[in-house]
Amino acid sequence: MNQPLLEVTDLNKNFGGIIATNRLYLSVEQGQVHAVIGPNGAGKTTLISQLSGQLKPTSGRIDFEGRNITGFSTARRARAGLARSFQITSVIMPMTLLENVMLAVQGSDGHSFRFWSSVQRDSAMIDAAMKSLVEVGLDDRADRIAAQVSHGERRQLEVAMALAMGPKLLLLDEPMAGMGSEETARMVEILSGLKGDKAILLIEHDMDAVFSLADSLSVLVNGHIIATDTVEKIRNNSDVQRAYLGEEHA
Amino acid sequence: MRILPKTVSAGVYTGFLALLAIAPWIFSVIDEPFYLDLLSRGLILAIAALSLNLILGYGGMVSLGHAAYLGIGAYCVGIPAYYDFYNGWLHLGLTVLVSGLFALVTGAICLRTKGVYFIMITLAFSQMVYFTFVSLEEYGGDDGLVIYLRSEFPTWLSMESPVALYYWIFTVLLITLFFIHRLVHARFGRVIVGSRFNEDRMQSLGYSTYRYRLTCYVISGVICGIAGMLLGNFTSFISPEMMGWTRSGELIFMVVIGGAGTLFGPLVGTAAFVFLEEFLSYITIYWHLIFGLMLIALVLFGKGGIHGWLSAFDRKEKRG
Amino acid sequence: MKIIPKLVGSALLATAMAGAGAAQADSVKIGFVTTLTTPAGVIGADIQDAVNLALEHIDNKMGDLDVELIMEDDGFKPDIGKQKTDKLVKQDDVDFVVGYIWSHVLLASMKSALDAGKFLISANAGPSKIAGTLCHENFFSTSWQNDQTPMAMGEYLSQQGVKSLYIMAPNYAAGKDMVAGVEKTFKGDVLGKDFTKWGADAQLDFSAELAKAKASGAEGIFVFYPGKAGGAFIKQYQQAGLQGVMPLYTVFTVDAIALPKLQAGGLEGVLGSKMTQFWSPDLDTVANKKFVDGFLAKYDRYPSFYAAQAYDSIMLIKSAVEAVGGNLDDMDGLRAAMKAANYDSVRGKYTYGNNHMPIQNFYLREVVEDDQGRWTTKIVSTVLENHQDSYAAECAL
Amino acid sequence: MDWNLLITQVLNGLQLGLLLFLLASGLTLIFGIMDFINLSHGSFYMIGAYFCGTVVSMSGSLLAGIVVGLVCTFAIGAAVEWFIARRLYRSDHLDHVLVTFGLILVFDTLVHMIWGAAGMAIRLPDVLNGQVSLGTLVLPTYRLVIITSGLLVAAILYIMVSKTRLGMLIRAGASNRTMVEALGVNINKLFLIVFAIGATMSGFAGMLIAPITEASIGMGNEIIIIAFVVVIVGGIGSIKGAFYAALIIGLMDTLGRSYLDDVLELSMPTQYAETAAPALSAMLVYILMAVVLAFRPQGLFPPAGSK
Repeated sequence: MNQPLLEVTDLNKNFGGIIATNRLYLSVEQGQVHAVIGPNGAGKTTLISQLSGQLKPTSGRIDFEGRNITGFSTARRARAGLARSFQITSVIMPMTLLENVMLAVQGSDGHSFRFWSSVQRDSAMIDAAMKSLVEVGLDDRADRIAAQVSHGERRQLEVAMALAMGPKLLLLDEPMAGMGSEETARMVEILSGLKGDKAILLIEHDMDAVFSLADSLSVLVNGHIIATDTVEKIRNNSDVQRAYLGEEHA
Repeated sequence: MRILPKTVSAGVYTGFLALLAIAPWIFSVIDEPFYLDLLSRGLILAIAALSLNLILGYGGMVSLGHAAYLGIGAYCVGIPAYYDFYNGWLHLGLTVLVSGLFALVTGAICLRTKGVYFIMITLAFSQMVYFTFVSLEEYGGDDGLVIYLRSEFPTWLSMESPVALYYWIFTVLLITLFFIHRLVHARFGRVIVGSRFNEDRMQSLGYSTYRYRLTCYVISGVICGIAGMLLGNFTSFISPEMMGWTRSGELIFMVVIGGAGTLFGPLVGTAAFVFLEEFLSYITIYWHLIFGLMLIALVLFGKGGIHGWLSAFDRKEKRG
Repeated sequence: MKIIPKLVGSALLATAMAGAGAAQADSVKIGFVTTLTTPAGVIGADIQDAVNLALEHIDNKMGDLDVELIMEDDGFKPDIGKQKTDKLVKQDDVDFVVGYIWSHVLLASMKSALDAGKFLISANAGPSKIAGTLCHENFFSTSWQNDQTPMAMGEYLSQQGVKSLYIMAPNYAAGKDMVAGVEKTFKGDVLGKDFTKWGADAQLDFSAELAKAKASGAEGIFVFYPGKAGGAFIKQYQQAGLQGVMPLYTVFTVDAIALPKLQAGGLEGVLGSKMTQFWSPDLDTVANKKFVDGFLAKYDRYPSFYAAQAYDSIMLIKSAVEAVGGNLDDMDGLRAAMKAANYDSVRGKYTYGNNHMPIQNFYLREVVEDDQGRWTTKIVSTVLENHQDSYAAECAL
Repeated sequence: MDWNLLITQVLNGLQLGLLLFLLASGLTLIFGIMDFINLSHGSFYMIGAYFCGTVVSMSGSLLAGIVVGLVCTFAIGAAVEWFIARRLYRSDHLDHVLVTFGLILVFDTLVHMIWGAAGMAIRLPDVLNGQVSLGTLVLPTYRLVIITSGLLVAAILYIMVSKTRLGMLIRAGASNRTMVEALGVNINKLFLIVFAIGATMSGFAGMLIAPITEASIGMGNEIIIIAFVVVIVGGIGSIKGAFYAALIIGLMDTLGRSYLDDVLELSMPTQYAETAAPALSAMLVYILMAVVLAFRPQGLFPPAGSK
């Protein structure tokens, strides 16, 4: 069966009278990195939030692995294999990096009504969490409090948490937001290491990063996807250049 | 997050618990049996404060209606006793059942809200319980209910004598401390603490946080109910006045004075509260003035409560 | 409570002092529990003044023994009242525990005092349970049982041929006792009854109830509103224009604490209103004259009935201590002496029933202006003579 | 049905509602704009009554009492904002609860020390002590005074909030604080004024009620919880919400007290109805709040433009 991993059909979202998502169709294939680009206010984060369940769409349908998940709660989608990172860093600040990632591991294995045994002695869980930290290169800072590490490291932590959930699809909302060039390069390196292994829906502003990572691209303008194609073809698409790249490179 | 403090504060707390363990002996040697009463009352309130700390300190759920559970627990002793049922297991079972059920039903509604709305809705429910008991004339209404005999347990568990009752209370306190210590370090506790700081994130990690918070709320209610059951036995009396909203406020102070979200904070805070109440009211009938100023100063200048100050010693020691 | 110095000192001296704790009985220790804080503290202050006056009048002596008085504040809370009682009994080892304005504080505290084998004397609260099933050989009252005063009022209203009545009281146990009391003896129709919210956030605006009362067309209105609610009620009664339309009959509402404030507020509506009580400042006994004159001279105001009861409680203890020649270990002797009530009570001679509640007269009082223009109460007639409460039969003593 | 009685009760409910509004309007602004929970808002209610009562007993003039009372509560409100509240706008609600509870204790005890435990009666001029007849309806004059002044203050507040620059800032602040800050307004001054005006209105409510109930220690603590209920039911930060919610709760409470026992008697024996009615009518406001919170947590009339 050649079914896409994620398939979005005719998605619409209104806030009051404002249309944030407009007849949106999108699909992500297994093992692919699919990027969504678009100008500010195009509705990228609104889209991610609807995919991960924080926002309810006004109408439309979202299928994941052939199952209709439109009515699922955020938590249920996460358990089904959709992991999200946030554009604005959203980690548990007073906890250590390891504790943060352990929470992600714990969330995915679904056994949290355990009241007695200490997680600090749960070596299986610690190992799994450490593995994710290694993947993003944070293993040497595992015991630091999240509030005390750098912004770039917290962005990496976001990715590690998403990874630790053992997801089938990673929803990454501008993972490079607010990063310096060195940090960005580091993140690109981490993400390319994941390529081929996991399906990723990447929302990103940094065009260089997008072009080096993505297999395919969708361009979102005013809540509507105006083009979807391979990276090379999009680069040469005149509509896209006018609508989006033109502005940026003008 | 480190929950059990090491070094200075840990030493202080261990010493504190050890003192509590031998307190009845000390008081009998110096022939001051009244201090045992004061301490018993303090420890009961400490159990209640510990239970509140579980939702308030660890879970970030600020309840202004926690005293309702003290009342419910006490009436679970008083009402059966009114019909001459003195079996302690019955009292205990009833307490767990009723306070758990009440927490489940009200918590299911309260936890749909957040922040100040949560504060107000917990207040609303506790006021409803308060007025219900005021109107239950059969059980004394506003005048309250005298409990003639303590809950009856097998001899080795008897709470008849003041010392036996004290050790009952002390044991429940130790169990509560240990249970909460395990709980917050276990998977369940991690979810609760995580949800306090970032509930959205926890949901996107796959947690149906509502269920965990509700469970935590029920556990807290049951522990506080048990404290109420002990309170009923200790005072031999229960009246609706014990669950007014100002009592819930006092419980919050006990938690915050000591240090919210720390294991021993509520215990120390309660000790400070009961001591101040007794000591200041001895000095002057205007003691509320001093107490009020201390509360204000605590918030404005003394971050982290007593536990916070002790931890400051720990940090100094580490640096030194 | 000097906890720290006492703890440290005690710990050091513990071994040396062991066994030497039993003090010589060269003084009578009286623990007095009342309310000194919260707005109700104004009652406690009146009581405190009366107790101090009583001690002054007896020169701080009972027989050969000095009197040691320890006052405690219950903060209007039953559990604090109990804690203070425990403290008096266990730490101070008092001989008599006295006081208690509020039924719920008394009920919460009685077990502590009585289980420790102390005498407990209520100087105000008189819940039916303590008069009935809960009566105890070591419990005495210098006040009354809740029902009696309103029963006297009901009796008076029936005698006057009042045919219909509107009733208002706070919604708590004593309020209900008062209403039950007046209904026991009032033979006319009760056209309406309102129990209003009581407690920490008591209702003080009675506009809705007064409107109902007015609409009911009753011939009189009977209320029980102790403390500050009383003053508030009377103001609103007057503002609602019920004065002269629907005469006001009260119990425990218009007292010497409320009257000066009502006078300051210019509420003439209360003048001439009727109430029943076991005592009045103008009651003509030697002891009462000494008490009231002494109180007026010392504090420049009339004493309230709370003060009278508190004054009597000291005198009752004195009579008992003197009867046993200062031997405070003679519990039976003390009990018998108190039961005899052989002292000069400000209310005149009374006796004790089997439940140790007074069997006494109840008078009708009227609010008047005295010769110096101060508002006070004056006895009009005796309504009930040597009246015993109706719960005595339930008491097993 | 006794129509005169019903009209009287509705007016009584209106009076209670307007008093609640005077308290709740300040509370909801402080809450909505500064995000500050002020439990001690009721202390101004008490302080206003005591200052007014003192001046009335010295000068004999109610008007003088009210003027002095308003000035004093404004000043004390400003002082509380200046010395305490402004340090806490950025801390969490728990800190607000603790500090303002401490303030309640401080104010209550200070009043106890200055004026004693006994309450203070405020003497009304004879004109206000009488009754007004409207056909067969006879109403206490002073009640009508309370209703009129309450409506008057509500109207002034409405004009101030909807027509003036200060009002514009207040409205903006209630729905979006950062926007006001971005406008370059002296936010500290705005907060000080809002806090002090809120305190003054609370004090005014205390002065209005004191001639009926007399001034007493802790009188504000009894009503402040209900005022909070009003704020929540009406929607935090919403003056309009506070107005409607106050009237709803005032009417509900008064009519509940007068008619609930009759209603209950239809379905249960009289003696149970007599007991249950006061308890239930005391609970009504809390039930209302719980229902509102469960189904419409933002309140019935949330401020326009807030999320």
